[in-house]
Amino acid sequence: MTQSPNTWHSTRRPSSGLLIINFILLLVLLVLTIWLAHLDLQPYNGLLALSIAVLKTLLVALIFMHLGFSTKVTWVFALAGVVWLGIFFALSLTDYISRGWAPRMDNISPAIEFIPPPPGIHSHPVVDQSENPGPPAHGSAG
Amino acid sequence: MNRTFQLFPDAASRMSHQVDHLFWYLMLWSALLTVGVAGLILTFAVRYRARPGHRQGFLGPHHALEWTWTFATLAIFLSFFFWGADLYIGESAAPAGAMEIHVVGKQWMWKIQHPEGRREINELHVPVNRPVKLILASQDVIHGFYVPAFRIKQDVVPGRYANTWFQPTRPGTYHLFCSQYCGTEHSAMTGTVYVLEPADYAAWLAGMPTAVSEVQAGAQLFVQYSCHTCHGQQAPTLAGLYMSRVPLSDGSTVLADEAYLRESILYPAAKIVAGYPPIMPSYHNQLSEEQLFALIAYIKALRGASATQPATTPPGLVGEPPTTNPTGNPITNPQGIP
Amino acid sequence: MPEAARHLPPTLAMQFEDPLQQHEASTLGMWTFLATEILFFGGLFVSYTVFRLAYPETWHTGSHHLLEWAGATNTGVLLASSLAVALAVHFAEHQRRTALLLSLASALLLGFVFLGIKGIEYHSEYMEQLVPGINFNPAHDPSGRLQLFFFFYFVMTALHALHMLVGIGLLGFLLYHAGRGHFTVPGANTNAVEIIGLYWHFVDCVWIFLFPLLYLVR
Amino acid sequence: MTLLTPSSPAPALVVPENYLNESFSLRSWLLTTDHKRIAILYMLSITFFFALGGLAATLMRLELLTPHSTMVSDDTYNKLFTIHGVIMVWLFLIPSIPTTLGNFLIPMMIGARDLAFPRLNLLSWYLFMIGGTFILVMLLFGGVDTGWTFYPPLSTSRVHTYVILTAAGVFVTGFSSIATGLNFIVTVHTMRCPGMTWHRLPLFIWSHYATSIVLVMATPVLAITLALIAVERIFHVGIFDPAYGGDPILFEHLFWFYSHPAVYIMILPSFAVVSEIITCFSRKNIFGYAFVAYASISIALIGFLVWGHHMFVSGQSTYAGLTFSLLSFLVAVPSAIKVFNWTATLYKGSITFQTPMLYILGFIGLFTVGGLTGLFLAALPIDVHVNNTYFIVAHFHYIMVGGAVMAYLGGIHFWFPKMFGKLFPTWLSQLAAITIFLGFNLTFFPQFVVGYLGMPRRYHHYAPEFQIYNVLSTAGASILLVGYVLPLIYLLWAMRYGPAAGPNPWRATGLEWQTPSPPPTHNFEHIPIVARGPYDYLEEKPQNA
Repeated sequence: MTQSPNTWHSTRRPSSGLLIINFILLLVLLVLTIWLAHLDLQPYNGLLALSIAVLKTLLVALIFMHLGFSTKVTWVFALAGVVWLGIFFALSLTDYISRGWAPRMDNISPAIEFIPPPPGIHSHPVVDQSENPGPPAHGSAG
Repeated sequence: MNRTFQLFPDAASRMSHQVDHLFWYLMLWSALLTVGVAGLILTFAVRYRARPGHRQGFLGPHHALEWTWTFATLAIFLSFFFWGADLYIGESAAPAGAMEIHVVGKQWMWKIQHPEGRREINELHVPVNRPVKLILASQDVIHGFYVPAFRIKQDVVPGRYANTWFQPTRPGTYHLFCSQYCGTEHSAMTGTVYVLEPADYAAWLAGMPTAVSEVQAGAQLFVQYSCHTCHGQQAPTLAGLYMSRVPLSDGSTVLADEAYLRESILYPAAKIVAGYPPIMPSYHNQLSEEQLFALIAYIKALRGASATQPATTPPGLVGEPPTTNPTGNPITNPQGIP
Repeated sequence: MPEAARHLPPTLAMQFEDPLQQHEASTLGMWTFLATEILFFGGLFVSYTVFRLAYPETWHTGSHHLLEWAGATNTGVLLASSLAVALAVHFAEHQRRTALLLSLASALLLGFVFLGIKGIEYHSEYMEQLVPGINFNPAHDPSGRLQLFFFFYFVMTALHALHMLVGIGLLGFLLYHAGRGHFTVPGANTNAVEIIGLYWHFVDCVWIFLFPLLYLVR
Repeated sequence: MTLLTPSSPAPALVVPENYLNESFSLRSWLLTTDHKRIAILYMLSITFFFALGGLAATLMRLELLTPHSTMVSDDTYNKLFTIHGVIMVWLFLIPSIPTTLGNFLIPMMIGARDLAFPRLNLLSWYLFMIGGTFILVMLLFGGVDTGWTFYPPLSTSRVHTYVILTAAGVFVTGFSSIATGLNFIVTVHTMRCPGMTWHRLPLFIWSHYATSIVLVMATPVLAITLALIAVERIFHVGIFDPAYGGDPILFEHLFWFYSHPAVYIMILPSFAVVSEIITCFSRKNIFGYAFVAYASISIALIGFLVWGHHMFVSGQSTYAGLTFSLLSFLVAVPSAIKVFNWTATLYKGSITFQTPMLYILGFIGLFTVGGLTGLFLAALPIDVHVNNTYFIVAHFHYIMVGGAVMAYLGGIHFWFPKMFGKLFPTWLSQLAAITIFLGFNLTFFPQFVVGYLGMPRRYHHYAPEFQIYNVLSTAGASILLVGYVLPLIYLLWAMRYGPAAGPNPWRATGLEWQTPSPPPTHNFEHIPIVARGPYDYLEEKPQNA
């Protein structure tokens, strides 16, 4: 790290060597994330890919964007967007994730008289499962 | 209703009285605070008005006072929250045994289907003192089902079912409004709720002898759309499906509630039942919301049938066998509806 | 401070007292702008998450339709361009005009390479009839949900590409002034290089997230 | 604040050069980067839009005199309330205090020659005007009828009016907001004069800083949301309409993530004005400076956590409803703290009832009612009943009209002598302030009653038993209209014929009062040095006016 001869800022700056090392690290992480994506690590694939993305962003921010060499105020400004995004995620997903938990109107017997089904439902026996193996899940329907 | 002057709305459901109690509690505190603040401002304005010989004093920071009123307001506000939360949780689920009525909102009318088959538009007849659960769907945009006298309101969002319930306590006629702006004739999307004595309600129900019950209508659709040609054979049987846990091809299970049944009819490929080929076509854009309600009512009515043919039901499909009598029909009618 | 005046570089704006104040203002301004950008993309990321949680299988399928090599190459291209821009800031501050020009030009070039590869991808997806609202073929997925994945894919990458275009314009602006030596005379104001650099790195960071979220769904 | 370097020049007979008479060409106004001139440009623009939005409101109130359609058709009525909402929210309330008083005063209050980015400031006005022009063009073409909330699928798939044009207008205006907020944040951080520490900042600055946080963090989400609405309308594919597999409730989340904090964009600057005026006219230091200052910041922060209280009946999960309700009660606490502190500021003061003070006392009363009725809406079961009724309409008008507009008018009256160097007629302006207060209450208080009775908002036709309240409301609106026209007339008159104000007619303490009125182009001859906190009215010495 060198003291810049420029008079326009007072903070220290990363050296060109550090910039290049940072770039190589980023490339390594890129290769790593692609390699991991081709392994079956369910259910951790998504989590790993995102963690690497966070790591890469940190490297870019800290070194390329000089955040690691900046004042506390700059840190606050840089983090603000992330914190607000976190609020946005947390409270939106509070709704979506808890939708299924809502107290349900279970265990209610329908107040409806039973109507005998039309022919074709109970009169035909169900074909045994083993005789009718289905193809794997998400194919298109007929 | 039909009065020319009203200061406070009719309270005609169990919930309405509870909401009003909370309302008056908040009113009490609001009045105290407003009178307190306004009274202080007026007092100070008079007492400390600028006049010859009067000089202002200095008042430094007073942390004890600041923290006192901060935590006092917080405590009062939290009492509002907990009371409100308690009622809201109670409001969120209908009690067991509520009668179910299906409501479809569309621009710009409310279509109501009673399980016994009577249909009405912009009118809703219900018996007094019986909990009524509404399952609501919208055919186009977001509507809002609002009965001020019951203090209930529920947005009806297209693409999913909404629920609300009430227990009317006073016979009479009450307003039904659409509360969510839904286009040109939003303000004309209103109706009337008739709360009837049980005998009057029975008479009203019998008023249309030719009515086809919703389950029968569903059964007809079931044949008309050839659902019966697959279900029970190369597709899972539907008997006993409602409110069971269905194993899916990805290893998870899902509760077969109305939302699941609806999704499986419209988007069959979304959740594939374990062990079955995904051959069902999508009925998206082919069935109206009313037809969907009828089909689902029919599927729900099939719940006892699994007991009659245990051998043919794929293992695991009936996770939680519903309470039923062993013969499978007819299911006891717990509410004694004629 | 008032008497330090009258010997300032001509690029000091009227409202500032000294270069340090102007530098602080311009970097804080850019960081604030980047915070708004995070929220701007954030609306899409939140929506994306809601739908991905709802339809994980569809996302899996959709991801396999994308050209993984293209996404990976583009990530590398953007990282390299970020390095070039970071070096440009370094060279501007050390008043090395030729090196500054070279690094800015290579960043610009890499920006075009990125957009070129993106164009190839769009073309291939168009040929496969995967573009919602234009030519999406429902035969890909009768449930209609694959279309949602591609909706996100196109909206997010197009918005990112739009930011790239703006960035390329800004780099061109820097290149013009660097060519005239405006950043490399003694006492020159290099704030422009620095804050445009910040913007470019941010656009890079967005892609760093888009790549796994779109191309690497497993 | 007391200056170590006195900067007020001796009274002169000729009007000294100032930002108004420095040059007169149209070009010198349209290309100005002077924050004071930009503030005047903004003031003219938002006054025009306020009149336009007020016209729509007038027509609505006239139509609502009877329960049935008398003047306008359903479609026209729907367009009227949509236009009223769009214009009042984005073209008046959001920019109102920050872009006029904020723009004019922030640099002067912190002892700076201008904002940090003067050209960005001008760009912000141009963006605002471009967005406003989109809205005007939309009006000329025939309007839009989605409601200002743009809920899909109504807005994306059902209506056939100019949704995209309106969305584009709001989108562009949003970037104007972002530019203003960014400028204020950076200015407050970097442009404070020597000695102006954070705890010596006037509360005006604290509140505007808090406002700017909200502007900068919330507005981008609105931008992307409206862009998605436009894409969905154009390409018939998207993430909101269930017919395309979308989720309308997701739109509500995105929209209210912006639009609830936007409420604080409208009210926080009013707090800024109140703190300045109430201290000046009670000749007192503010009670609890730190509490008032940090209350602004906490409102800005907690304000982002409560948006779901607009969605209690939307179908969001019960648990999300409970969470948002709890957080909404929390955000009410700092607002209450502010009201208590202002009230305590009057204690032992020496109070005069000049026009700005009348507005501000009115503000405190109306804001208290508006804030307390907000608690009714945060209480879940009550909200279920009154959501989307006139109760809500009354509540937010108490906050926005009773709060924000009252404070805006109070602020305009307070700083008018500074901006134009002239005084306005006292008794006429006091009469106007009282007229507005009375007219406002008559207009909006009946709406609480009719709302709890169950009258839904956005209703063209309504049940006959609601009529009496609507008639009262319309009667109040006509009084309110008179109250709003009066200041327009006498302020315009005073701009030309009013007596000279002198640098500090109210004997106020802020740095802005230490310069001549109107201020010179670069505000200060020498950048001031500050040695004291704000509002030191006790130690005041007689000043030459």
